Amino acid sequence: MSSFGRFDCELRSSLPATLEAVEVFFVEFRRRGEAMMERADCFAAELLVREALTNAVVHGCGSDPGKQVRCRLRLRKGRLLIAVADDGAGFDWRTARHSTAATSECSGRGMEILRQYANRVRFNDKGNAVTIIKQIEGGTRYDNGNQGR
Amino acid sequence: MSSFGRFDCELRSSLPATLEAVEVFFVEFRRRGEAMMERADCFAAELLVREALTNAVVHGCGSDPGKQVRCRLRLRKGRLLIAVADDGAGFDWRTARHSTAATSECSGRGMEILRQYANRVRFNDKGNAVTIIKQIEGGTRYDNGNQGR
Amino acid sequence: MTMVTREDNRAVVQPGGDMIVAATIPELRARMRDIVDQGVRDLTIDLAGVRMVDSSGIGLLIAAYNSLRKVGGRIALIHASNDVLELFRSMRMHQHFSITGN
Amino acid sequence: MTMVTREDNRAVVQPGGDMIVAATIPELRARMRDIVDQGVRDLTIDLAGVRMVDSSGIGLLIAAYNSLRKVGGRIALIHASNDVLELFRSMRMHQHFSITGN
Ligand SMILES: Nc1ncnc2c1ncn2[C@@H]1O[C@H](COP(=O)(O)OP(=O)(O)O)[C@@H](O)[C@H]1O
Ligand SMILES: Nc1ncnc2c1ncn2[C@@H]1O[C@H](COP(=O)(O)OP(=O)(O)O)[C@@H](O)[C@H]1O
Repeated sequence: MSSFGRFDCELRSSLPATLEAVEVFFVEFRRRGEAMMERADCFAAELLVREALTNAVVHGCGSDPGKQVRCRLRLRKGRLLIAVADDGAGFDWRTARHSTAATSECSGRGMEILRQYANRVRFNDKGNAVTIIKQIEGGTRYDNGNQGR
Repeated sequence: MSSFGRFDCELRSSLPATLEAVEVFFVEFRRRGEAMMERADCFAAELLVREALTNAVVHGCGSDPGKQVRCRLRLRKGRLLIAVADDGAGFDWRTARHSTAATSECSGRGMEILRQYANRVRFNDKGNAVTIIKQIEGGTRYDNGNQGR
Repeated sequence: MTMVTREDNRAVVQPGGDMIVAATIPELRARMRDIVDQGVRDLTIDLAGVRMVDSSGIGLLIAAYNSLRKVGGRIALIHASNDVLELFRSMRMHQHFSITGN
Repeated sequence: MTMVTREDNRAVVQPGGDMIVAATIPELRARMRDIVDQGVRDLTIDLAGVRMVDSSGIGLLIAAYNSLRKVGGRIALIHASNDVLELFRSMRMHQHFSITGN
């Protein structure tokens, strides 16, 4: 397998704070993501973006369609950066981020999923902006493999 | 149709100066291009990249597998930039670029295709690097259209 | 649309769509509640068509487990994809569920 | 592999692969040359499976046209995709060929 080069990309999006808008976003996310990443990475990437976006929409904006959630995704040098921000009050992530839900709790698993699937998770001081880093297998190089003519 | 944001991407590639490598390149080009552009734009974009790469490989490098051709593609704000360079002697593009092959000539149509399909074509002084600009329909914004749930 | 196949106090649920996520759980939650209210005690959730589950989806499955446990019932997840299986495993869901892949 | 269907001095050629471009034309050129050498005078090129044609591909079609014209033959292109039709039109190929879309 030889590599011919590098592929970087960046998506900047601002979407209404509704779960419906999140799903519209993911229709495009998947179409683009599948052309950019290996299948296993697509699942992990989508899951991370989902947890961050859902928290911003639900907790940050109270699902108010008049509010906006900002999302930036960048794939560069084998690293996916996910940055999600809302204009809400934030929260005490210093306490929450080490929480692990009891197995019979019905909520509170978003933070743990971020921790499990990401290589790094950082919040701004206020807690209304999160930056997630995920190492990606097939993200930057494309290999000719056996697809050649 | 509402737009949620902007999608930019950049591909940097260096490939051996053979027509086979060009085809390997296009397998990936198409996979990514189809996720990034409308179908009609994909054809025009591929055609422009083909003409530039084929000239660099054949005329710039004499199809010598020991030589390399460099290619950079950038999609940003509805514009596709295609930059292709080789280490060959270049040519007198000032004369060649306005040429139109007689309809019964068997070669010499690459320049005309660039002129027909691109919005702008520029060469470096020597003539071994070309930069092509193409406006793209569906390049930067993604619309939710009727794909939503 | 979520599909339910019932036989006595057993039911198999096939969630509609290909995701069990925040946006899609209200419908699924209502259906599962009905089923338990109607006396189902042995619930199988067929994940064959499910590509994605998020933390809200996991929460819903746990909620279903909790309400069935209260009435002496049980729940099983079948046909989970590899990605979903790995997620469930990393979230320790096998402590409560019988989970099988496809 | 390029497919050729022959009947008397007529032949229909279906290029192998989905492109007529620099990398793929040597094989197609050889086949078309053989056909003309074998006496075919009425050549139809079926572009149904062809997604892409570049300037080298156009050059090959023109070369085939030229050699057929010398011996009093003719050539027609059928089933061109919209993208390929537009390319042929912008390159003024309809001055020589009968070209139809699909
Ligand atoms: N963007 C945010 N704005 C405000 N609060 C947040 C935000 N993100 C997370 N939180 C808080 O962190 C808590 C834990 O989040 P999480 O682990 O995702 O579980 P869940 O969303 O199921 O409650 C949430 O209940 C919420 O209080
Ligand atoms: N990268 C390059 N290096 C050297 N010469 C080039 C390069 N690109 C184009 N040329 C010259 O310009 C001429 C016209 O190119 P083009 O219109 O593509 O027709 P063709 O490739 O069929 O000859 C070529 O024959 C070649 O002499």
